[in-house]
This record gives sequence, C-alpha cells and structure tokens, in this order.
Amino acid sequence: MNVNTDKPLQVAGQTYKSRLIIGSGKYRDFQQNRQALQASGAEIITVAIRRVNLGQNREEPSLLDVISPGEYTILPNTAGCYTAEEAVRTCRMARELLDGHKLVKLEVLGDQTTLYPDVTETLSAAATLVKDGFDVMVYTSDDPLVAKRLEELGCVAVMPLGAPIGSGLGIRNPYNIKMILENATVPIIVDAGVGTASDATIAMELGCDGVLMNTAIAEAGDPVLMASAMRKAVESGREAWIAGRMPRRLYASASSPVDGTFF
Amino acid sequence: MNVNTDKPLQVAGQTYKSRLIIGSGKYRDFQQNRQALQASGAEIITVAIRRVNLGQNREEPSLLDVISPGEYTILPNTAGCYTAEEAVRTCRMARELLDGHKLVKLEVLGDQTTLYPDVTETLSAAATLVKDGFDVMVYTSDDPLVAKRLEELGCVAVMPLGAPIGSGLGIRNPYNIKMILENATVPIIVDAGVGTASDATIAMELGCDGVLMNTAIAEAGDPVLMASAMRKAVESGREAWIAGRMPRRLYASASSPVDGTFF
Amino acid sequence: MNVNTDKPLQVAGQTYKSRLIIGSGKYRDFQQNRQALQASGAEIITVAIRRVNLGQNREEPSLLDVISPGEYTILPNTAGCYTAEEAVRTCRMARELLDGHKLVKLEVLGDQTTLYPDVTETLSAAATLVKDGFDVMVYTSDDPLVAKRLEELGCVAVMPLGAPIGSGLGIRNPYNIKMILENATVPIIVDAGVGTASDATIAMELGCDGVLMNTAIAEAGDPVLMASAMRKAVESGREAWIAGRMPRRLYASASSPVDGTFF
Amino acid sequence: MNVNTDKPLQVAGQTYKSRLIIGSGKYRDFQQNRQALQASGAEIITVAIRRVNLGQNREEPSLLDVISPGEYTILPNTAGCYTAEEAVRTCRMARELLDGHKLVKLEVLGDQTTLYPDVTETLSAAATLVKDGFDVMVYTSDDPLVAKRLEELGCVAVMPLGAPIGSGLGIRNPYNIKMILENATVPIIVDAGVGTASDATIAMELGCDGVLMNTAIAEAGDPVLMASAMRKAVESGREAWIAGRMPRRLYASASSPVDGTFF
Amino acid sequence: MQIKVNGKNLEVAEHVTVQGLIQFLDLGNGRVAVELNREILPRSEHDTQVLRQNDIVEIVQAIGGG
Amino acid sequence: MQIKVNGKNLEVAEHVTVQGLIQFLDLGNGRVAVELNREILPRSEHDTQVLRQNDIVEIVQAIGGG
Amino acid sequence: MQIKVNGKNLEVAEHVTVQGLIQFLDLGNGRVAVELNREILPRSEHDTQVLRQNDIVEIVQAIGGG
Amino acid sequence: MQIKVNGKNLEVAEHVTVQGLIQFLDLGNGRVAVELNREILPRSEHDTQVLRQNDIVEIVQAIGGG
Repeated sequence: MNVNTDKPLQVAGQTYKSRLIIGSGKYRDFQQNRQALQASGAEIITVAIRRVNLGQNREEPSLLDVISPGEYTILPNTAGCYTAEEAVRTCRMARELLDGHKLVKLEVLGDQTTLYPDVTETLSAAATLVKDGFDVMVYTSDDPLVAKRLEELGCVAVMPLGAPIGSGLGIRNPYNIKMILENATVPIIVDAGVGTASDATIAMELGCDGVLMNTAIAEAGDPVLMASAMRKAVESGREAWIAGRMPRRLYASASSPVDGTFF
Repeated sequence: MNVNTDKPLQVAGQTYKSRLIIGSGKYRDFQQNRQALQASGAEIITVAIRRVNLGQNREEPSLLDVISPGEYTILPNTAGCYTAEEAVRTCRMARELLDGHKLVKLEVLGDQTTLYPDVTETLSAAATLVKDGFDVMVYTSDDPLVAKRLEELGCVAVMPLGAPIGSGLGIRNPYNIKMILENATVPIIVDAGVGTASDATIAMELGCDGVLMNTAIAEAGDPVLMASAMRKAVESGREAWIAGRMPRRLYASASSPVDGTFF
Repeated sequence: MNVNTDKPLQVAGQTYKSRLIIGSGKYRDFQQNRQALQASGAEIITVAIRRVNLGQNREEPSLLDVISPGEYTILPNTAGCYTAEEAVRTCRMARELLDGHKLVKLEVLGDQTTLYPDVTETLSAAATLVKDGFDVMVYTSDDPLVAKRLEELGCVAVMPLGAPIGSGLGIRNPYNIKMILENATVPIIVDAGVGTASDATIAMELGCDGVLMNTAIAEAGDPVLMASAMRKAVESGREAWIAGRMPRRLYASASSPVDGTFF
Repeated sequence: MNVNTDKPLQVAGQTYKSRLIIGSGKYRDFQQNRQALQASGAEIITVAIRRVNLGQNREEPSLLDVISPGEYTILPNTAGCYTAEEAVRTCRMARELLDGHKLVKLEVLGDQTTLYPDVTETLSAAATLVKDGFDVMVYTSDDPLVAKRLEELGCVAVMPLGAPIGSGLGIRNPYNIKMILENATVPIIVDAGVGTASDATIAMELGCDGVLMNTAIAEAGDPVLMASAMRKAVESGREAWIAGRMPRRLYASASSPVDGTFF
Repeated sequence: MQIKVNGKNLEVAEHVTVQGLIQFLDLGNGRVAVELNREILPRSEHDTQVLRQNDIVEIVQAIGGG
Repeated sequence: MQIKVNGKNLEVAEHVTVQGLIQFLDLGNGRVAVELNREILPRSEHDTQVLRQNDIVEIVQAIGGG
Repeated sequence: MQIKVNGKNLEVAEHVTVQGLIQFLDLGNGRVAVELNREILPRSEHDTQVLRQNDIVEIVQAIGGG
Repeated sequence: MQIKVNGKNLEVAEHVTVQGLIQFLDLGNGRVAVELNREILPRSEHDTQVLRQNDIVEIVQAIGGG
C-alpha cells in the first residue's frame, strides 16, 4: 500500500527502505548490537572512530567484523568532537579507514554537560567537509535558520535534535521541526531525543524523513524488543503522515448513525 | 520476540493476537471497511444495531455478509443509547440477531453534543446485563472509581475514553488512565479519542491492554493505509512497554565513549 | 479597569471581591495560616469538622478564635467523608456549630489512596443537602455530565478537580473544564490540583469563576509569599480572560513596522 | 514580603522594581500605549528607529513626547535588521538620538517569514557593539551555547525567545530555558512568545529574571487590562519561584486530618 | 388489521405470523432480530407467533457503527 | 451511669444534662456542636436535655482542613 | 545641488548646512538623529556641517516598536 | 628512536616503516587508519613510509558509537 504512495528515503543518491538509523553505542556486546540492528530493520548504522588500544588482544573481533560494511551502510560520526578541526580530521580518518567511503555524520558539540551542538563550529566544519568531497549528514539544533544554512552549504541530510543526546525527552519543540521541514529540500532526520516508540512516531507524523537513535534502544530494558518497537513506530508514523490524520475537534462526532434507533 | 515475552489479549475467555479493535462506522463503503479491517489486523469489530429500512432493496449485501461472524468477532455496541433501558434492549436484540452471542460493547451517552458517557446509567446497565448473562465490554469516562466499580460489577473489559468520541484529541489525561491501570484485574482498553498513530502508541506505552478506534481510521485521508499505521502503532507501543523505556534525563548522556579520541 | 468590565463572584447571593478560596489545613500554626489568608486576599476559607479531644487544654485558642466567622466566610467541608450519609451528618454538625450557617463544601471521596471524588455518593448527598436547605458548593470530578447534574440538583457552585487532591499536577484536562464551563449557569471553581501560580492563572484563563486550593499554599517553601503569588495569579488570569488573549500563530508577526528602515 | 526575600532586577548597573519590559508597537495610538505602559508597571519600554517621513505634519506629537526618557528607560531595538552591520548602524543612530544613551536591544533576524533570530549575525553584532561601548540586551534563540557565548561577549542581559515573535505560543521549550538559566551570570529575560498571562507566569516560575513582550498586550482585546494582567502575572510567577512550589505527586494527599472523624 | 413496524403503521391481514410479515417485507434472506411489544421474539417462534391488532414490532439488523 | 462520648466510654452521674457534660469536660468556652444518638442536639436544648444510660454523644469543633 | 535624504532625491541650495536642511524639512522641534554618508553626524556639528553634491543623508526618529 | 603512537611514547628501530609498526603492534589483521603527523597516511603508503624520530602516529579503528 505505502509502496504505492510513498517514495523510499534517498540520501546521497542511495535509496533505503528503512527510515530508521541506529547507533552502535552502549550495547552489552556486539551480539546484542547485531540482534537489535536486525530487529530494527535499519540499513544505516553509526560508528565512532577511536584509537586502537595498543596491545589489545587481536583475537577479539572488531565491530566491523560483526556488522559488515558489505551488509550495512556504515555511518562514521564525529561524536566526541568539540571543534570543527577535530571533526574534519575524524572524517578524514573515517574515509581512509573505510576505503574512500564518503558518507559521514557530522556532530560538533559545545560542552560535555549538555552535549548540545555547537552550531557555529558545525557550520564551519560542514563547509570544509563538503568542499573536501564528503557527503555530510549533519547533526544540529532545531534552529530553522541554521538548518537551512547547512542545507545551502551542501549537506546531504540535516538532522535536528528532538532533545539533548541521551535525554530521552522526545520532540521538545515540534514547532521548530515543522519550520525546518517547510523549507527543506534535503531529508530531515530527527537525531537525538527519542526515548520511546511514540517519540519516533511523532517525529514521522510531523513529516520527517527519518529518525536516528541510539540510547532509546541500547538502554531499553530489552534492547532487541525495543528495536522492533522502533521499526514499527517509524513505519507507523510515516504511514499515518502519508494517510493524513482526521481533523481534531473539541467536540464529539458519533461513529454510529443516529437514525434507525428503535427506542 | 514479543511472543516470548508477552501474553496475548484475553477477553471473556477468548484469546486475540491483535490488541486493536476497530469500528465499522463512517466508511465510504463495505469494501473500504473490509480492506481497512484486513490492513488493521484487528480480530474484533464493532457494529451498531438499527431498524431495517422497510422496502429497502434486499439485493444489496448487508454488513454481516461482507464481514462475517465466522471470520471476525462481531462486537455489537449500544452506541446511540442514552438510557440504561435502551442499552439493555439493544444488547438483547443483538444477542438474538447473532444467535446467542454474549459479547457486547456497552455505551450509554449523556448528550448528543459531547457524546460523553453517562456513568450512572452505564453502571446500572452494566449490572443488568451482567446478571442477564452478557459478557460486557464497557465504555466509560476516565474516572478511576467508576472504572473499578464496573470491573467489580463483572464487566469483562473496561474501556475508558482517551478523549470524547470522534474528537481525535488523543489521551487527554494519562494520569487517570494510569490510576485505572494500577487497580485493574480485567483488560483496560482505551476507547475513543485516538486521532493518529502516536495516540495509539502512547495508550499502549501506558500499559493498556488494547485500543479501540473508529473515526481515526475511517476519517483518515487514506483509511486503509491509516489502518496499517494503527496496527503497527499498537504493536509498537506494546513492545515498547514490555521492553521498558530508557530513563528520562534533563541532561545528556553520550552514546560514544569519550576515551580513545585521538585529538 | 476590571471593576468596570468584570462582575464580582457571587455565591449563594453573597458577593466576593476575591475569586480565590483557600483551605486551613497543613499550616505550621494558626499564625502562619492567618498570615497566608491575609496575603491571599481570600474571603472564604474552608474548615474541617472533627471531634474535640476530650481533656485537651482549653486555654489553647481554636481555629475560629484566630480566623473569625465575623471577618471571613467560613466554609465547612466534608473532607474525610466516604459516604453520602457521613457527609450529610457532617454538614448538619457544621450548621449547628456555626449557628445555622447554610454554606457548605460537599466532598465525598472514593478511597484514601487517590482521594478521587465518588460521583454517585456525591450526587446523592447533594440531593439530600439541597432538600435540607443547605447552600452546597460541591467538589467533583471533571466529568461534564456529573457537573451539570449537580447544578440541576441545586448546588450553588460546582467545583471540578484540576488534578487529584494534594497532587499539585495542575489542570490535567482543560478540555473537560471547558465543556463544564460551556454548559454552566452557576459558578465553576477549580478545586484541587493547583500546584503553583501558573496553574491558577490557567484555570482562570479557561473562564473559571474561581479557584480553591490548600496544599499549594500550605506546602510551599514560603506559604505566605505563595499566598500572595496566588492572589496575583488568580487576578491575572481573570483579567487576561476578560481582556481577551491575542490569537496564536504558527508564524511570526513583527512588532515593529517594516517601512522606514534606513538601510 | 517579596521585597525582603527578592533582589530587584539589575541591568547594566540600573535597578528596576518591575521585571516586565514592554514594547511600543502595534498600539491603536500613543494614548493607549501610554495607558498600557502605566497599567503594566513596566519601567523599560522598547522603541524602533525609523526614518522620519519628509513632510509629515510636525504638529503631531512623537512617541518620545508621550513616553518620555525622563520617566522611563527607553530601550531602542534593532528590530527589522537582518545583518550585523544594519544592527550596528541602528544602535549608533539610537545612541545619537538619545544623547549618548548606551542601553540597546540587539535583535538580528534571519528572514521575514519566521522572524527567527540569526544567531551568527547576532554574535558578530554583539561583539562589535560591546567593543563600541554599548550595554547590549540581546535577543536570541533558546540555544544554550549561543546564550552563554553572548554573555561571554559582554552582553548585559540575554533574552532567549519563548516562541517566535508575535506567535503567542508561550514557552515552547522550557528545558532549553532551564539550561540557559543554569549557566547564566547575567539576567535572562524571555523575549517573544508570550501570548497570555500564564505564559509570563511560567517564564518567571522557571527562574527567569524578567519577561519582554509586545504583541500579547498590544493585540489583546483590551490592551490596558491585559497590561495589568501581565504585571500581576510576572509578579506572581516571581513570587511563586522564590516561595518554592510544593512537590508534584502522582497521588493525592489529604488537606484535612483523618483522625477526629466522628462517623 | 393495524400494527406498527419500526415506527410505521402497517395494514396486515388477520392471522399473519411474524414470519409472514418478514416474508411480506421481503426481509427473508437478511439477518434480522425481532422485538414484539418490547420483548425479544426468538427466531424459533417467528412462524408460530401470530400478529394481533396494535402489535408493535421492531425488526433490526447490524450496520456499520463505532 | 455509662455513656459514650466521642467514641470513649464515660461514667457520669444520673440526671446530668448535656450542658453539664460540656462543663465537666471543660469545653464550656469553646465553640462546639453536639450530636446525641446520631441526631443534632440544638445548643438551646443543652441544659434541658438529660443524659441517659448508653447515650452516644458526639462533640465536634472546627479545625484546619482543605 | 542634488542630495539624497531618507532615500529621496532633494534639490538644495549650495552651502546649506545640515541644520539648515533640518529647518527646511521642518524637523526643527523634533528629536532626530542624522547620518551623513553612513557616518553618524553628532548634533553638535549640525550647523557647521555644510552639505555637498550627492551627499546621502539619513534622518531618523524613535517610533513604536517591539 | 622515539616516536609517539596514540599518545604513548614508543621506542622503535631505525628505518622501520608504518607497515612494520602495524605488524609490531600486532594490528595486521585489523581494519585501521593511520595519521602521520596529523596528515592521513593512505594505506597504499604504509610499507614505503619510513618512520622518523619524533614522528606522531595515530592509529584508529571503528568502534560502537551513537
């Protein structure tokens, strides 16, 4: 049904059946991460770039052995970067690591307490990375002007927060997300803030093109079941948005006809 | 997954895979109603009891030809009744019509403007119907005391409103629904108020056993697609509730480890 | 200004300048209670009716010595009653105690956990008390039908809850309060639920005729200052409602003219 | 009472009894503007700087004849500016116009549809103006990092939006305002978004130092009465915040003692 | 002889049964329930129950409803 | 002679009136209301009403409440 | 001689000062500020500053604004 | 000869290549990327690039992250 009425998500020329992107952080182990990934139906998964531990046991598998770039679109992100320069270096390392892979998630944070995005550093990093040939999916605040500017700089997707990273507070300001959507010509993906399934559904009902989450799945009591819930939540919100909701009424409207009552 | 961790919905000894109950009102035609029913995955569908039109063309099929009691659990409801006595007569007509079928939806409204349930008439009708051998699924307000009393009277499911019938305003008062759930030993099903998919997800995330809706599907731009959205919304909310959501935090929590950053 | 545009609150033929009614429970001492009462500007104060302690020291002043029926309208309430019969006996005791005083606050609760009003017992007590000549200000749920029936029974004011007694959760369901207001011909006073000043303002902005509160003041860090805040909150909400708020807009509208800019 | 427990608002070394700042736009006439100003109790009022109309009748009084810099603190604002350079020129004109007056409201907007603040231009204008000796009260988004940076640049007050200018949507994202307040060492004044009295009360209950509004008063049905409502709303919210609200409870807590009931 | 069916007056012959009425109204193949003078009339009695002057008959079916 | 006052058993002399009881309990100067065997006893009858064996008396006052 | 005042072209005599222009425009008693060629012209210089061909003058006042 | 690898000082022989270093650190079979003195060193140059005194080497991998 929705095959007919919906177009799949397109990012940087790639087409994706799933509109859910998940992270690979905070899982008990690779095994749980992999099961959650499968349950979520996600085709894109974010990873972090970090130093190898010198002298670590090489027998233990690494993330990319368990979640292979062949099967999934690996989305290296710059989490942990607090300046444009750190973020740019991280993206270049990622590209080298993944044999020229151009798709990255740019995220430049302002401080370690709030993890709120630093929009000025993000803007300058985005400009550099686009010039340098990257396909940039950019994490930002819900400031509609900054979102538009990032699009104009050539980012392939703009990803405003619903609420601070790891807060689980949902979509704090749907009005701003709406403003962003009204002016956007690239995919708008809510990144950060989702805490439970209905948060993801609400994001999609606003008309977003996708949702990115990590903590909501990884820190759920049962991450794999929550991953399944999130798959359905995103599909459900998308279908509801395309179907078009009923109008709200302060007052009631009967579902059963009045005439024909026999008393 | 949730097969393992969840028990299916049980109402009056019957087991149901789906936790979504839909109505049969306001559809363009039987065909659309049937397609929506299939897309929704619902196993229970409500119907109204009304006078036959004398002299109507008998060639045209009737609802029960299209949606057969063999395939689905037909739930006759007393929509349109404004007194206990009307509701009781309607249920008896329904039982006769459906060859002794005992399961009914009791709904006694207070006025035609708000369609708000009349709890005193509902209580007296429930008492009569239970004594008369009916399995009563009862529509009521979100008053936790009235809900408990209806359970004590022997109703097989208590169905508090989320918002007025046909309003599409969602779950107006989750606190009352929570209170009702804390004391309940029969299934609690939110009936009325759902306007879009996330409303149904939220109802299930509160811990409800199911959701009943009509207008949200029948008056959607594309009822069949919305029916599919609702199926996923209810499953998603149920899975999220069983999985257990992450804690909310005013403050952020990084999804990527801090150590190992190389800058 | 609002003197011109507003009529004062009238209850049972009495006119009151203040639309705030406060309770006398939970204060540190009579002294604090009296100061809070003065700061609140309230003219009506609720009291409870309880057994005297046999052998208590008669030197200690009693509540009515500190807050005298001459200065204030004493509103005996039936808090603590769980049946109509208990409530009726309490009101008769109150009338005898206050030399024939007819104004009472009727409150019949369902259980000690939620303190939610028992609407069926409340309805029967209201009928008895009105017949017995009392002026009944009745505490009830936000069920619009029950509220209307209580008015029809002859109650002089209907007082729906904003949220459970002592919860401080504010006006949980403004839609129901709106429905109650649309049909009311007696004063509608939100009773219970107010937790902070803005809750009272919101109640008045909905068009309520007054607000009754106890815990929000008595359990504030500084009850006397909170009493002053509540006085202003109620006046402010009333004035805003009479003045008529600006329309909401998804979009902005400049406060400064565009022409005449010199750049 | 609150005189004892609260310190007055201080901006750029000046002390103000009122925490409400109002605009002078959109009034029917100077007369109404002046009456609203008096009813509001505000001591600071914003004005716009615009070209004189050549050939306008010089007999008609100008704004500053009606609202004199002697009586009130005039706060020239840069409304209508879309670049840092325009804003800086406007402030210099204002300083010349007001004989060296250094206090200005900086506001640089991004586009005429949303009137959302352009944070990058705002940051650069703020830097220039502070260097140029102005006392800058700066309008900005609710981005906590940008707010902090503006403080670090030397602005004397930071004024985040509650919602877009003229929208009347209230405080859309209290969480961000909270974050801003936690890190602030200069007054934080919510500017824009207030639609009715309770919005202002809520802003103050969050702990803000003041509220600035224009449309909510000027476009109310009765601007002068709404101005009075706003005065009380701001005082009420401030007092409630200082008094300290009661805790929220999902469950109830009786205001009347249980023992001593005689039934 | 006069009876009332679903609120409408109807002229029917003497001795006609409820089953006869249902046939007459061409509701034979539909799924209906019958109330006679406010009491349910079980389907099993449709062809034995004879209608009398001033009987009040209600004949209902299931239709779409919420 | 035994009576019950506010739920407590009390031994009082024969022929004592409600007013007497109130004095005895030292509640004279307080503002109270009295119920005798679940019926209100108007203040006017306090000094005429004589207590009997097994009377149940409730004496209440106004206290702080919400 | 041609100058531009508040965006409009204006023909003024040679040697006229800014103060003269203000008088001429009948803005004398109003509270205004002047920018000459995008630089603030302090009030103190209004009567010494002579206007030149193609000068761009902005004259502003305070009006109602949010 | 002293170099710095991932922030730690390391003593390595003269003329050792980056590839040699990776082997030495037993990272041979892992998927890593290398930065030499803050510039990316393409994998293709790992076995030709000889390390020098005080070189700063960063060797990174992909790990779980949000």
